[in-house]
Amino acid sequence: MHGFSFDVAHLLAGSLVLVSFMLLYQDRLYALLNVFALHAVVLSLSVAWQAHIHDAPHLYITAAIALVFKAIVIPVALHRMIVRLGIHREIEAVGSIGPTMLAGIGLVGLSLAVMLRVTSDADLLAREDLAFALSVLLLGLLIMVTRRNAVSQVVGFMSLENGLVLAATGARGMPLVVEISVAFSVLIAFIVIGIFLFRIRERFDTVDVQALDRFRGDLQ
Amino acid sequence: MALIRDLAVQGAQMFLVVALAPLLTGIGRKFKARLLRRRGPSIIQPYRDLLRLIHKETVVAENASWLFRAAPYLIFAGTWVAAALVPTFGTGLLFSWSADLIAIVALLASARFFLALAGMDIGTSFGGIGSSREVMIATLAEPAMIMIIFSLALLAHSTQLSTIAEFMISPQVGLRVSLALAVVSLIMVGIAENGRIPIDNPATHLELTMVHEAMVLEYSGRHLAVIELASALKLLVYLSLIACLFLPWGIAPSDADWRGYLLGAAAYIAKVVLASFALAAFETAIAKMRVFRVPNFLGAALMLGLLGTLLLFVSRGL
Amino acid sequence: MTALPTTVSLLGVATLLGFSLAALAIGRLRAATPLIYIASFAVSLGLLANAARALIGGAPPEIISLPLGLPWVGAHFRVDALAAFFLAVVNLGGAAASLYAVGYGRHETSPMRVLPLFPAFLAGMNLVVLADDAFTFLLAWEFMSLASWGLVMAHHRLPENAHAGYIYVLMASFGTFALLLAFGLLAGPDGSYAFAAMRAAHPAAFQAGLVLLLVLIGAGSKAGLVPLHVWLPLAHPAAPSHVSALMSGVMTKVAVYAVIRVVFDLLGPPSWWWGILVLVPAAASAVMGVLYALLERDLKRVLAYSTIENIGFIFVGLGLALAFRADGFVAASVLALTAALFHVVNHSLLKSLLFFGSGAVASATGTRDMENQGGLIHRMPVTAFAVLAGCFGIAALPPLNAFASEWLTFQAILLSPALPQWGLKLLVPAVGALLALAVALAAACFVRVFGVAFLGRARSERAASARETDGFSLAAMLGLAALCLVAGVLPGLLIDAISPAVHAIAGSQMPTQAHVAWLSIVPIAESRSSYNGLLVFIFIALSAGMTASAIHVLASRKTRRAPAWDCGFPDASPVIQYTAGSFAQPIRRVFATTLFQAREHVSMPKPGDLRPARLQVDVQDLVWNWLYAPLATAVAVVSDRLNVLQFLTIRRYLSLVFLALVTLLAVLAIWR
Amino acid sequence: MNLLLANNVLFVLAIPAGAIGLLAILPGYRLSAALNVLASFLTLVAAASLFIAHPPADAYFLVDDLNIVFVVLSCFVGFTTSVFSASYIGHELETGRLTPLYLRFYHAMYQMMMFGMNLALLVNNIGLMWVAIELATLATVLMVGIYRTHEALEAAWKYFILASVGIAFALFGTILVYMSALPIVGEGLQGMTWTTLVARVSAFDPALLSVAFVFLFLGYGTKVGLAPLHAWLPDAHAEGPTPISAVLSGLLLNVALYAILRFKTLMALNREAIAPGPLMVTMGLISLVFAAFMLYRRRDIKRLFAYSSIEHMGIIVFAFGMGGPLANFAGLLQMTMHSLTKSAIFFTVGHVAQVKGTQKIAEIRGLTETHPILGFALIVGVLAIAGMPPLGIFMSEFLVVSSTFARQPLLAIALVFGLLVAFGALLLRLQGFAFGEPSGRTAPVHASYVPIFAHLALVVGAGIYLPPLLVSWFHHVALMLG
Repeated sequence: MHGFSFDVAHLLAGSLVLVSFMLLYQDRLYALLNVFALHAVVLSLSVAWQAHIHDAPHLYITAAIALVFKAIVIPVALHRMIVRLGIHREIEAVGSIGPTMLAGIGLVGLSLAVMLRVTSDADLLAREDLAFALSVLLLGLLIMVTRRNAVSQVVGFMSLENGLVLAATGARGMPLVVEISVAFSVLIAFIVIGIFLFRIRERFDTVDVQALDRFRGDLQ
Repeated sequence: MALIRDLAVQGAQMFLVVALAPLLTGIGRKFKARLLRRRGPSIIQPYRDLLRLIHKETVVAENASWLFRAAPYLIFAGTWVAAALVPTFGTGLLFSWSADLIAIVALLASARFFLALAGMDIGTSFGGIGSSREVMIATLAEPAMIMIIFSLALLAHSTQLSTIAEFMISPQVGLRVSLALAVVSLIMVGIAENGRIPIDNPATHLELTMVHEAMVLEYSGRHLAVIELASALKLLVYLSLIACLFLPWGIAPSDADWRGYLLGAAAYIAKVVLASFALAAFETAIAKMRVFRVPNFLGAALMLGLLGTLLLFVSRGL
Repeated sequence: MTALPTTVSLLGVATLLGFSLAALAIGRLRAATPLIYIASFAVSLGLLANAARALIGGAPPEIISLPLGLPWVGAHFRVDALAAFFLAVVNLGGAAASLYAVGYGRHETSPMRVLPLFPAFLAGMNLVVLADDAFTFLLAWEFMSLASWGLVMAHHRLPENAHAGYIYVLMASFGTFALLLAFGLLAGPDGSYAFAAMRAAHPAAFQAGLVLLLVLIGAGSKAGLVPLHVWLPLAHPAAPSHVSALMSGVMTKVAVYAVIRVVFDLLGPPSWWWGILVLVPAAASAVMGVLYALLERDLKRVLAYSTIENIGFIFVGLGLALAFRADGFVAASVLALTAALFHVVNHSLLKSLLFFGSGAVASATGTRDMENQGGLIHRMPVTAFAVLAGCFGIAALPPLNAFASEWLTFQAILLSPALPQWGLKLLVPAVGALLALAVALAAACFVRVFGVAFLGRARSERAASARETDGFSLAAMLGLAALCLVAGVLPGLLIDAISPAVHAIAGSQMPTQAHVAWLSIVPIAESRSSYNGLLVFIFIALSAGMTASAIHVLASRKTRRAPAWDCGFPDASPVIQYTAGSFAQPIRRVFATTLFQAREHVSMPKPGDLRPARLQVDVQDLVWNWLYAPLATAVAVVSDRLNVLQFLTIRRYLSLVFLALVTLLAVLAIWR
Repeated sequence: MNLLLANNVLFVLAIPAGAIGLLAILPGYRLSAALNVLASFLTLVAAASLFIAHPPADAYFLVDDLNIVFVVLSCFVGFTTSVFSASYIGHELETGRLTPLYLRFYHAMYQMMMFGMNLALLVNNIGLMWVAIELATLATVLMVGIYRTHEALEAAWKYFILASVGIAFALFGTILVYMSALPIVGEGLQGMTWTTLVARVSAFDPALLSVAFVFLFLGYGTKVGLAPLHAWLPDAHAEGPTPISAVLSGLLLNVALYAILRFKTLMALNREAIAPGPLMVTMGLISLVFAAFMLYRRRDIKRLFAYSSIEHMGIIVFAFGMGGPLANFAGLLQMTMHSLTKSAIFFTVGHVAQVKGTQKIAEIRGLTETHPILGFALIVGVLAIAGMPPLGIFMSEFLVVSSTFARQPLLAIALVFGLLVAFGALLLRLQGFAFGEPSGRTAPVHASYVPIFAHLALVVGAGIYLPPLLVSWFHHVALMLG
C-alpha cells in the first residue's frame, strides 16, 4: 500500500514537471492557457492525493482552490482579457524553443542534483516531492524570464507558485498551508487585475502604451 | 698669545683678499692683452677705476627702492665674509670653523640672491634678462659645487676648509680619480660663477650676450665700485679655493711661525698669478657660447661632480 | 600642584571647540571676527607655552583616557616629547595665524563660513598630535581634513574652489583609508587599537613594510609627497590666506608627525630598504615641487608648490634616519632625524610668513597673479621687508634658519657612505645631488617671486594704488621673521630643544650644542664640520656696515635721481619688464622640456597683419595625465557601463534574479 | 503597571493594529496625522518598555537582545518619520498631489506597515514572520504607487512583481526549513518555532538547510536590496512619498536583514551546512561596488540616496558575513546609524524637493546660500553617510575595514575601493547641492526640523560616545550572531 501510494504521488509530481515542460514548449497563448489549466488540475490531483495519504483533510481545500481558481477562473479571465485587450496571439520568446528546453532540462538536473544530497532519513516521498517542486519552480521562473508578453509571464509565475504549493503540501503537517495558498491566489489575482487595470499589452515593463518609451527609472 | 696670532692672521687674511682682488683682475687683463698682442692697461688700472667710481656722483633710477641701494653692500659683505674664511696663505684662520665649505658656497649664493634682486628692482628688461640668466646658471652651478664638496668631504671626513686643506697636504691623500674629476668640475663651476668666457664676457657691452653686466647695468658711482670689487673678490675666492684645495703646497699650517706665513703668502700669490694666467690663456683660446648651451657645459660639471662622489661612495664600501 | 601637559592641552582643545560653537552663535556680528581670532590667539599661545614646558621639562608622559570613541578602547591622549614638539609647532603656527587674522579677517566676505571652522581646525590639528590610539587619531585626522575642507570651500561660488575642495576631500579620505588599513594591520584581528598595544606587538617584516607603505601613502598624501601632491596646490591657495598658512605650514607637519609616530615609534626595528621607500618619493618631491613652483604665476600656488619641495626635504631626513637606524648608526640616524624636525620648525615659520605676505598682497592688489603685481616694495614697504626675509630664508641662505636645517641634512648625507647596502650607496649621493638642485632652484624661484611681485614697476592699476596692510598682519609677519632670524643665528638652542623629542623615539640624541664655544653647532665632531650662524650674521653685518661707512666717509655722497638708463632705451611702459613667465624661461627650457613637456609656440603675424605676435607656452602635468586622469576616466567608463542596469525591463531584472538563484544552486551542487 | 509591562509585546502590535482601523475611518488629515504621530509614539513607548521587562519566549512571541534592538530602532524611526510626514503631507495636499481620501489611506497603510514590521520582528515563528514581512511589503507597494503618476505606478509595479518573486523564494525556503526540521522536531507548529529550531538545528539535514538558506537569502535579500536583486529599490524610493522613502531605507530593509540574520544564526549552529558567511560577503561586496558606481550617473536626488542605501546594505551584509565580535558589532552599529542618517537625509531631501519644486540633482544648487539650515543639515547627513567622523558610521566603517584587513587583506582592499568610489560620488553631488551659485526657488521652508536634528544629533553623539548600555547590548548580540 505504502509503496503504491508513494508511486502515485511520485507519478503526479513527475507529471507536474512534465506539464511545466509543456508550458515551456507552447508558442500560442490560448494553448498556453489550456496547458496551464492542465497544470493546475494535475497539481490539485497531487495535493488531493497527499491529503488522502496523510489524511490531512484541510489539504482538500487547497486542492479545491487549485482546481477552481487556477484551473478555471484564472484561465478564463486571461482568455477574456486577451480578447478584450486585443493582445496578439503568439508568444514572442527570447531565443528559440530548443535552447530553452535544454535549459529547462538543465534546471531539472540541477534541482535533482541539489535535492538528492538530502540524506534519506527525511522521508523519501518528501524528498522526491521537493526535487520535483524545485524543478517546477525553476521552470516557472524560466518561463517568466524567456517570455516577452505579460500573460505568459503571469502563467509562468503561477506555475512557479504551483511548485510552491506542491512543496508545501508535500511537507507533512505543515501549518498555514491553506492560508498560504489562499494568500497566493490573492496575490495572483492582484497581478491579473493589475495587468487588466494598467492595460499592459505586450510586456510588464510599462504601465501604459504612451509611457512605453518615456519612463525607464532615471531618464529625467 | 696664540689667540692674538690667530686674530692677526684672520685680520691679515681679510684685508689681504680685499687688497689683492683688483690686482688679480688687473693681472688677468694684462695677461689677456698680451696674449692678444696688445699692451693693455697697467695692472693697477682696476684700483684707479674703483677710485674714480668712488668719487663720481651716483645716479639712481627714479623708481629704485631701498633694496637697490642696500644691495651692493650686502653683496660685497657676503662675498667678503666668504673670502675671509677661505684659507689663502695659512690654514690657521681663527674663524674658519664658523662656516664650512657648504656655508661658504651658501654665502656666495646669498650674495647672488641680492645681485639678482637688484637686477630686477628697476624694472628694466635688461635687468630681468641678467637676473633670470644668472639664476639659471646658478641652479646648475650650485649642485655641481655641492657635489665637489661631497667628494672632498668624503675623502677628508670633513667639510671644514682648513681641515680639508691640511688633509690635502698630508701624504695619505694619494692620487684619486674623484679628485681629478672634482678639480675639473670646480674649474668649470668657477668659470661659470664668475661669468668668464665662455659663459659670459665681463668686457662685453653687447646687451643680449651679457649676464652679470646686465644686472648691474643701472649701477653707477660708489655702488658700482662696491659691486665691481665684490665680483673681483668672488673671482679671488674661487681661485683661492682651487689653490687651497688642489694645490695646497706651501700653505702655512695652523701652528706655523712667521716664516711659514711669509712662505705661504709668497706661494699663494704665485698660485694666484699662475691661475690668472691660465684663466687668461683659456679665455683667449675659447669663444663665448650661446646662453642655452651653458646648461650643457654646467650639466657636464654636475655630472663630473656626481661621478666623483659616486666613485667615493662605492669605493668606501670596498 | 601644576596641571599636567596632556590635561592642559585637552582643556585648550575643548576651549577652541567652544569658540567654534560660539562663532556659530555670534558670527554675524562685526565684532565677532576680532573677538574669535584674539581668543584663539590667546589659547594657542597658552597651548604653545604648555607644549614648550612639556618638551623642555621632560616629565614622564601623562596618559589620559576618556570614555569616548571606541567603547572598549576609549579615547587615549598622551603628550610625550615628540608630541610636545609637534604641539609647539602647531600652536606656534596657530597663534601666528590667529594674530594675522585679527587684521586680515576684516577682508573676509563670508565670515560665517570661516569663523566657526578656524578654531575647529586648530583643535583638530592639536587632537591628532594628542591622540594615543588609532581610532582617536583617525577621528581627529579626518576632523582636521573636514574642517580644512570647509575652509577651502569658504568661497564656494568660484568653480575652481569647488574643484579644489572636491579633489582635496577625495585625496584626504583616500589617505585616511590608507592609514586605516595601516592601523588595522598594526592592531591585528582582535583590534588592539591603543598605541601602547601596537608598540608592544612587533609585526613581521613584510607586514611592517606594508604598514610603512600605507602610512607613506596615507600621511604622504596629506603632506603632499609626489605623486600624491595634486590636491595641495589646488586646495592650499583656495582657502583664506591665514588658513592657507595653517594648511601649508602646520597641517603638512601634522602629516609628518603621523609618519614619525607610526614608523619610528609604533613599527619597531626598520629594515634597510625602508630608507629607499622613503627617499625616492622624497627626493622627487623636492625637485618636482620647486620646478612646479617655478612654472607657476599664481603667488599662493607658488608657495604651495614650494611646500611640496620642503616636505621633500623633511622626508629625505626621515628616510636617512630610517636607513641609518636599520644599520645601527645611531648617531647618524639621530642627526638626520634632528635635521628633519629642525626643518619642520623652519618651514612652518617661513611658509606661514610667506602666506601671510601673499594674503596681504592679494587683498591689497585684488589678485594672486604675480603678473599683475610688481613695485609693491614702494607701496607696502614693511610687508615687502617681511616677505623678503621669508624669501631669503626659504631659499636656504645663511644666516637664516632654513639654511641651518638643510646644512644638517647635508651633513647627514655625508655620513651615509658608511651604509653597507649598495642600493643606498648609489641612491643617497643621487638624492644629495637632487637636494642641491632643489636648493638652487628654490633660490631662483624666490628671486622670481620677490623680483616680480615686489620689485620693478607696478604691473596693474590696483598694484600701483596698493596700500600697506594693517598692524596685526604686520605684527604677525615681523614676529615670524624675527623668529626665523633667531632660529637661524642660534641653531644650537633649537637643536637642544628638539633633542628630547628625538630622544623620545630614537632613544638617543645629538650632542648638546649649548656648551659648544661661540654658540656654534657641531653635529658630529669639531674637526668634521661646524657652523655658526651667529658669527656669520655678525660678520656680514659688520663688514656690510664697515664698507658702507667707509664708502660714505671716502666717497662722494652726491646722488642724483634720474630715469632708468636701460642702455639708453626710453622709459617704456611697465609691460616691457621681465614677467614671471619670461624670468622662468631659461629654467623652463632647461628642466621642464622633458619633465613637464613644456612647449613654446610662436605665432608671428605676416607683414601687414595687425594681429600681435604671440608666444604661447603650454606645460603638461605628467603626474596628473598619467596617474589621475586615467583613474577618472576609468570610473566614468565603468559607471557609464553599469548605468545601463538602471534602465532594464522587468523581465531582464527577473533574469538577473534567476541567474543569481541558478548560480547559488550550482554552487550548492558542486559544494562538497 | 506590571500588567502593562507584562504584555507590552502585545501593545507593540496592538497599538498600530488599532490605529489602522481608526485612521481608515477618520476624516481630516490634520487629525489623522496627529493620530498617526500619537500611535507611533505610543508604539515607541511600548517598544522601549521591552528594555525594562519582556516576557519569556512562548510559542508565538520571541523577545531577545537581537530583536529588541531592531524593534526599538524601527519604532523610533517610525515615530520621527510620522512627525516628519505630518509636516510634509500637508504641503502635498496643497500642491494637490494627494487628495484627502488618499491621505486617509496613506495613514492607514503607514500603521499597517508598522504593524507588519513589528510583527515580523517579534514573532517566534518563521511562517508568521514570512507573512508579516509580506504584509509590510505589500503595504509599502501600495504607498509607493500612491501618487498615481506613470512613474509612481511604474515603480510600484516593478516593486510588486520583483517582490512577489522574492516572496515566493522566501516561502520555498521556509518550507524547506520546515522539511529539514520535520524528521527531528516532528509535525506541526513546533517545526516552525524559532526557539525549537535553534535548539535542535544541529541535527537537521545540512543539504536541505543549505538549499533553504539559498532561497531565504535570495528571497529576503530582494527586500534588503542586494544587487542584483535590487532593481525595485531605487525607483520605489524615488517615486513614493518621501516619508515612505525614509521608512523603506530606515526600516523595511532592516527587517528583511533581520530575517537573514536569524537564518544565518540558524545556519551557523549546524556544522555541516554551507557556511553563510562567504555568500553574504560576496553579495555584500557586489552590492557595495555596484551601487558605488551607480551613484555617479544619478540625476534624481532621491534615487541617488536610494543607491547609497544599497551600498550601505552591502557593507552591513558584508560585515555580518565576516562575522566575529568586531565585525558583527560594526554591522549592528552601521545598521543603526544608517537607519538614522538615511532617514534624516530623506527628511531633508523631502523639504528640499518641496521648496525647490524638483528632484533633479542638476537643478538643486547653492542650498547653503538659499536655505542654510537645510543645506548644512544635508552636508552633515551626507558626510555622515559617507563615513566621515565624528559621525557614527565612521566608527562602524573603521571597525569593519580594520578588522577585515587583519583577517582578509584582499577583501578589505575591495571594500575600501568600493567605499572610496562611493565617497567620491556622494561628495561630488553634495558639493553640487550645497555650494555654488544658488539656483531654483528661494521660497522659505515651513518644515519641522525636529526629526532631522534629532537623528543627526544621535548620529553625531554616537560617533563620539556610545552609552555603555548600548555597547553591552550590541556585544551580546554580536556574540549571539557568532
